[in-house]
Amino acid sequence: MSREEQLRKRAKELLAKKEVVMVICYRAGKRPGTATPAFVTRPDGADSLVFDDRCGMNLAAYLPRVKHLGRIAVVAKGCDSRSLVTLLKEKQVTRDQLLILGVGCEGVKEKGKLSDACATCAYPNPVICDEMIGEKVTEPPPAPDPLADFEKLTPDERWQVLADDVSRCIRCYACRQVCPNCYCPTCFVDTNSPQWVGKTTAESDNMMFHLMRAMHMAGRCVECGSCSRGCPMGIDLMRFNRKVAKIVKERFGATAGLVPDEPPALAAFDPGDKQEFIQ
Amino acid sequence: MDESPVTEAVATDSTAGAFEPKIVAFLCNWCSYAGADLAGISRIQYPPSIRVIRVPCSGRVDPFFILKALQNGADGVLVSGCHPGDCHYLTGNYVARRRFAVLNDLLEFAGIDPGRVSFSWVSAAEGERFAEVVRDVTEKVRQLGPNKKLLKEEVA
Amino acid sequence: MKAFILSAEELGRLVTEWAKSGAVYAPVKVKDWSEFRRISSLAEADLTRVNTKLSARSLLFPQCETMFRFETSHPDKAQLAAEPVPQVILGVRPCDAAGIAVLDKFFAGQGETDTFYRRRRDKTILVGLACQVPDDTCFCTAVGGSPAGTRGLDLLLTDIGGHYVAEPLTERGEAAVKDMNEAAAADLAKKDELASKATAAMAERIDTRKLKELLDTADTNPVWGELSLPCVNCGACTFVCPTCHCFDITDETRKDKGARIRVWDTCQSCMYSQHASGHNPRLAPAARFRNRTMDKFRYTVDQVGEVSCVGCGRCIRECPAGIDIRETVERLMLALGEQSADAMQTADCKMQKAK
Amino acid sequence: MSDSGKVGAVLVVGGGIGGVQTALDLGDSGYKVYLVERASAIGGVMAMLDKTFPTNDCSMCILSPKLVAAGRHENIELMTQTEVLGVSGEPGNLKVRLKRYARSVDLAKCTGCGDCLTKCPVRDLPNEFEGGLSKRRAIYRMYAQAVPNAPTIDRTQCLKFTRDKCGACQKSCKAGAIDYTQQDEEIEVEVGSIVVAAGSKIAPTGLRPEYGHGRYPNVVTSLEYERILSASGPYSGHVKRPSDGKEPKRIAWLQCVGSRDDSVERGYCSAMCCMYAVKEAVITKEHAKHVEPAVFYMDMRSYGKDFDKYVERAEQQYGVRLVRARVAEVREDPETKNLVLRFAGDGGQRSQEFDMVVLSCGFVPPPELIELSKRLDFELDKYGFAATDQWGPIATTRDGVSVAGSFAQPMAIPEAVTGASGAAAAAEEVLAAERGKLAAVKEVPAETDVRGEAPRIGVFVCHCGINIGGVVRVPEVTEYARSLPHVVFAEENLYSCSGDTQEKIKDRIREHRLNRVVVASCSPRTHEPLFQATVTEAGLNPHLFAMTNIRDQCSWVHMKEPDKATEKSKDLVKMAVARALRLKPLPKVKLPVTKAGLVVGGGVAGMTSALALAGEGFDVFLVEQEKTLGGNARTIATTVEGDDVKARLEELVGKVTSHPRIKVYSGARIKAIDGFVGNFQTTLQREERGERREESLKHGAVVVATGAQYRTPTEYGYGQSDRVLSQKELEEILSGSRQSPVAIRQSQSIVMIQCVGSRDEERPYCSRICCAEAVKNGLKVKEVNPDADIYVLYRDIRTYGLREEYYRQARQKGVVFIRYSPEQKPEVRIEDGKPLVSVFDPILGQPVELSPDLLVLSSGLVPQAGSDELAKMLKVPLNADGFFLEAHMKLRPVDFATEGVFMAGLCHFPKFIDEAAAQAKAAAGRAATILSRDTLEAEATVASVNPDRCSACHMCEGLCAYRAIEVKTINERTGKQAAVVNEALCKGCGACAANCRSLAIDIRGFQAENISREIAALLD
Repeated sequence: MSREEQLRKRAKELLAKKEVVMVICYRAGKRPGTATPAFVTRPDGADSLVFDDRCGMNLAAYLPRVKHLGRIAVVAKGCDSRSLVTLLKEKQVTRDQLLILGVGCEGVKEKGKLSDACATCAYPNPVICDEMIGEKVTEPPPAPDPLADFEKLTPDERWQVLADDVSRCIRCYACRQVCPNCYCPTCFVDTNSPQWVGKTTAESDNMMFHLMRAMHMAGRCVECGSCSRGCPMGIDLMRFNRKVAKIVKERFGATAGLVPDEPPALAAFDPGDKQEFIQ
Repeated sequence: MDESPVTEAVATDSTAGAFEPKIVAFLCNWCSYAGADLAGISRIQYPPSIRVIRVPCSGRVDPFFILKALQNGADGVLVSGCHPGDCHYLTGNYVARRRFAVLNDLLEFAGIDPGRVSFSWVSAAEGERFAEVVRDVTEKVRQLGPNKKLLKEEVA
Repeated sequence: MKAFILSAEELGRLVTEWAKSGAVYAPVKVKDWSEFRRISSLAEADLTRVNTKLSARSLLFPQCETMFRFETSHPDKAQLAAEPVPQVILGVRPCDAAGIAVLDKFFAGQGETDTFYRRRRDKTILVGLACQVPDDTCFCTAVGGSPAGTRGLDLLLTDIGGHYVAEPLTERGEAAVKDMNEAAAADLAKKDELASKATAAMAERIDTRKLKELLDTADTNPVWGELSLPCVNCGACTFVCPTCHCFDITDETRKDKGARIRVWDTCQSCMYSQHASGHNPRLAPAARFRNRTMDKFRYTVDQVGEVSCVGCGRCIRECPAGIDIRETVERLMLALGEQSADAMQTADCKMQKAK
Repeated sequence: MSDSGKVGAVLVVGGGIGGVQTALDLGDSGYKVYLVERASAIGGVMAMLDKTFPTNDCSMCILSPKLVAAGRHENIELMTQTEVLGVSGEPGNLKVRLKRYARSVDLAKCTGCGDCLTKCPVRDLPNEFEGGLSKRRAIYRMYAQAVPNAPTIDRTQCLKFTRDKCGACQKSCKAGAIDYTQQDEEIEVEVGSIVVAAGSKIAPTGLRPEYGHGRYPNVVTSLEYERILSASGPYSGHVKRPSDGKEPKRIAWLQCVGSRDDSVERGYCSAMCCMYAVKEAVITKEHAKHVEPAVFYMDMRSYGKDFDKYVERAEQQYGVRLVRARVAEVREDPETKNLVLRFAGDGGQRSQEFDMVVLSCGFVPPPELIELSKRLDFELDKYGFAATDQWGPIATTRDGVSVAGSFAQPMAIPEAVTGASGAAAAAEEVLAAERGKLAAVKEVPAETDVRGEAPRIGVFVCHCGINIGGVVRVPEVTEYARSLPHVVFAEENLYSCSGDTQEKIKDRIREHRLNRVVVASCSPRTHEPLFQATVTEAGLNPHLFAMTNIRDQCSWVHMKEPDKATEKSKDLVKMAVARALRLKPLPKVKLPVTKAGLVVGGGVAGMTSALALAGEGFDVFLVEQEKTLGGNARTIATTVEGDDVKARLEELVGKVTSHPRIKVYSGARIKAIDGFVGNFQTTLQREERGERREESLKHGAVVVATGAQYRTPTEYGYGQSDRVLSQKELEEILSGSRQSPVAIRQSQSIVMIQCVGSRDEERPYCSRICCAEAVKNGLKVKEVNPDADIYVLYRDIRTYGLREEYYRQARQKGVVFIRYSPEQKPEVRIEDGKPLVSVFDPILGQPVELSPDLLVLSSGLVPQAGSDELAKMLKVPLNADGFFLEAHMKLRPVDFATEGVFMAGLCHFPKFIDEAAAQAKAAAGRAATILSRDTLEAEATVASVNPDRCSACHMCEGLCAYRAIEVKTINERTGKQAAVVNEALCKGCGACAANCRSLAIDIRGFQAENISREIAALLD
């Protein structure tokens, strides 16, 4: 039985036996080569489910919206599962609300090309799941640091590259909406008194938004790449988030979304944390 | 300690004309602010570059405070708290240190010149050290010149 | 009006000429897409791609625009933002031009007009470029448009291979090309042939009239819950849409200076419909999803007499969740048509998630 | 005086950390306190220290808030430059005669500006506070952060008094505070109780003249060296040697100067010198990396919590060299002023050269206390320390006079603070009925409601004599303030803090209907409470006040740049006005208090705590998991000092069980503890007639006294032979409650091994009591059987404090002590059921074989089982070793960070009965500061949550050191969750707020909005 068949069969079973109220997976999009998240609640709906290299959207993002319905089965590749771990850590879902159907992932393709995020993925297999659908994929060898070239630039060059990139930002906040980590009732960009981030697309305001968003991702971002893929303006948003993930790993030895019981890196400390940057 | 004499102020502002940076300093109430007080009591002279905002603890300093200062035109920002282990609130500075570490590295990554935003630990007994930190931070910022990055020059 | 024929060089000279007296915008290649950028010569433009990232709307109704400036100590002495410079937008696809025609109805039509839009619009010459190979997201023909549509344009160019057929549609358009050679019949025939080929490449059909009828009574239909599930309310669709035109107004003050600014807003944001009282009629994601669909195919029909989807396909291209408005319409027609009784339990519009 | 004939006031003698803590505890519990200090400022020895072990806390940083709190406490009257002349009356009603020496400075007028300090022409007097390493003048302030902050005049040196000329200080004082006419005066106060916290002094170096202190400039005492290390000391924290100001490379610390030395009648161990020497060596390394420190010691007595780890770090990480040798002599090279040490080391007599030598002086009772003890009529021990009872090392031989701190015996800061809180408890027991009778009651006018009013800001700019006005152009700053938006009034004052200006400020508030007040003057750390009180008296909420510091941050540090200082002052005023604009009146949150305490654990500590609490007049629930009370003490026959533990324990149990206020729950288990300070609710579970029953108790405070467990050894053949015993089993044999495999009388030889399962990788801590236990049992055996050979195999003998005496006795009686190193542990074989011990003797330089009749293992103490569950229920932490972790190692030794929860006894760390009892009383004293109140007033500047914005991500919970924020379901119907701040616990540090992504948390008084406006104002 192919993985897709297993997936459909299992989804059908779970719904028929009412073990879950919904299965979140993907189905083929109208356009060739695309897939869209599918939310199946009846056994016969399971026949349309697919999982392959078109299935990029991080399904963990949907859980806070549907968790009140009952127990949800969610198909999770490596990054989705890590986002689920982050949500579990932050108690946005409870483990018993979830039935995680793990799938190994060989990378998501965008316009026939391996997505940037997937090119450096270190966790293609789910780090947490209730059952695997199909086999795990082979863990890839460690990828070269995608930030290496950028970090070699001078400070002025780096600023310029980032400023040029974020200058396209239209502040649509698609990056935020697709991100499973972003579930604040009111985003910091929408608050006033004080209004920390100006609403204009001036370089300063755009940069402020992206830097602060990166700060909020520290210790939480699992580098799924949803933000970059979701950005209608093609901004390399992952660059910020990869950086904070790298900082957190190098400084605190922490990788987001691996251990549900560990507090997020910025909700903890170690008296021995490096402090060479402090006078 | 003999408190050094108050010499009559002479109207010769030493660095008149040179670029005098404006540096926003967030000082924790219990150590660094007290250290600044001690520098004052001891009449230790340092450049008139900093403007202090008193916070209960370095743990209170939200990255927004720092970025907002740069955005509004500060040439530099200094955040100073108690030495590790000295925190009046037990662990506030440890918590802050992680946040500052991430911010520090992220700002450097983004090309904000190192030295624009500084962090230090200054205790209530370190008046001279406080002055030294201010001198050092001021000099670094002076070298860098006025801040342009992240600055929101004027309204749209 | 008469049609003309332009060589690429002649078009180039026109661009140079236009650039002397104003700004010329044209699609420019950026990474693997194109965006409208100011150019000084035709060589900078890339006229091969179907649609730019953002539609030409951003040149008439910018993402962020200062309306007027003031001094905080003298708030009564406001200064209107400076007059815009004349601009030529070159390479506007017919769908985008149709979108501007819709915008015109809102901002520069009958009754109240929008000063800032109108000032720009009055000084803008829209030079269109007919489509020949539609993208797989294109469906202008399904909503009453055409790959060679002329609506909203001052001038339409059709690339017939090395030469452009230029059809003036307004006096401003005619003035721009009146010194060129008149197009030959063969040129015109070639142009027509290309147009019908492009039209034929798009099979999508939407019965907008029927859709409107169905939508008129579909406010509380549970189908919205089902359709909206994949939508994360990111609003990318509204930002790239040529006809969306909602904005938010904010004051910025620094030192003694202030400015009133307007920025694009989106009905997909939960803040959009937040009342001062705290009440939010469209807090539910499904309600926000419904609003956009309703807006395109029902509300604007009531307001200005036409659907406000021009089939440019940008929302399909940019939706992170892969939602395809064509499919949404299909499924709506089906569901509303059938009035499917066994609506899913999950299709409850009250699903709570605000963001 | 009241009906009971007692006086609700206490005299505390001594303004060191001990006296200050006693005064604060008593003041907080509603007693009037007279805090008498001979010096011109409080602070004592701790104020002179640079850092404190084992946390390397900055001493001044942690002490100063306590001094300031004592200085401004409404119930504490500071009486500096005052001494006790005599006392009469009965406990509960004492009349104390005091002599107050003239300061020559009027404390009511002095603003502490310091103008006078620089004008005095007598400038070459040795500064005693700095160990004579710097100079002071005839008018001087003891130290920069002194409380009270006023200077004093040294009349023996002042020209006005010696030659009747000069008067420079008086001329310089714009406040008119210098008063040469002040006279010494005798005063009498009525109190119910006296606490003597007179502290101790470092041993005079004259005890060891061969070390050359006083002759050789580069030989300094440890206290002088503290000042050298201190950033505010004579060398600004640069490590320099006095002879030439050069940085020394080699520094030696010589231990036991004036300690453990019978030849100078200082037979006791001073208990803290090992640790402070290692600390000084570590801090030296932090100051100057290339210094090579060496500590010459006899036994490394790092017996306290986390001390061994500290010493190990010093050796491993900092490269501090520890040399086990007693130095015989120090000689100076007259050329280089270097010092040559002669000592016996490995391989005989050796000598080594150093650049500097620090004498780790022990501690002696202040000699003047002999006089004080006579005046107060209590006895001293043979060394001159106050004689106290072993089980309550607090009561002196005179009723109504207690002792706190190192005046009872040498002790480190935490023990002193513990004793201080214990002494407070003791005083409260006597005066329970008088609580609150003499406490200050302040009348404040009703608060004006300013909500909805447009801001009307008043700005007061201070000249501070010439301290500000001499540099900053104050009129210009005032004029500028007037021009700022919403400022309706601005004026300048000579001294904003003087009494008449306070009145003026109140008038201005009323005249101009000010609803926000800004004062631009000195430090809010010292003066904010004063101005807040002033605006309160004018009917404004104290939080409608903003202060900015244009003196310490402006005129004093930019003295040569008046233009820039003036510009900066304007900026600072502008920022303060911007902050003031959005200040909100903050409500006082009052929470009721259940006036009962829960004591968990019915051992000596628990029972002592329960009795003290009950004596203070509170109901007590005492919960013990065993069926009987007594805990570990039940297995102890006597203490090393010879106290009959059994009898004392019986007496204690009798008192507890018969006390009307104490309800004992034995055989009970705690199932849950809910609530918070003042309002706890505990669910108990216990078996009663075979039935499991639950009971719910309400109380306002908790004392954790769950004890520890003797560790059962697993090594050295234990369990393989009945002749291998634990030290506890030997004790049982000696007391007759256990049968010995070999009668002690017949035993020819007994071997004891120390540090069994202690100070190793698994348990890297010292169990503290085992050395004294071995000494005690060794002496007991010798009593029964003087011919028995007793060998104690040890690593360091840690009979600290007065217990050193018994170590000496044991040696005198022939107990043989053989040192072993952890690399060469003793080896034990069991042959024919008998143990054979082999150990390398470092003195003989060869292994020694022993075949004892009994092998006794000192296997230490381990944390009580179930500590982690209790810790979770109480939301308090355990340390890495599994003992409960106090809020602060030095200054809050019996408190938890979680308010309302305290600890005592072995659950904190292994300790002796007297120490446990002292801690138990301290815990009761600390708990009284809560239980004595009808309501608790929560801090106004706490975190507040906007529940609509909260995403319930739980991040804040982990960041809060006080466990004051918790995500809860706030709407049962919708299931909406949000963080909720417990205002009784929150301290307002802001760690949660700054980390709140959703911007749901803000800190009252330090609102993000205000800070944002401050930033914007500056840069606009």
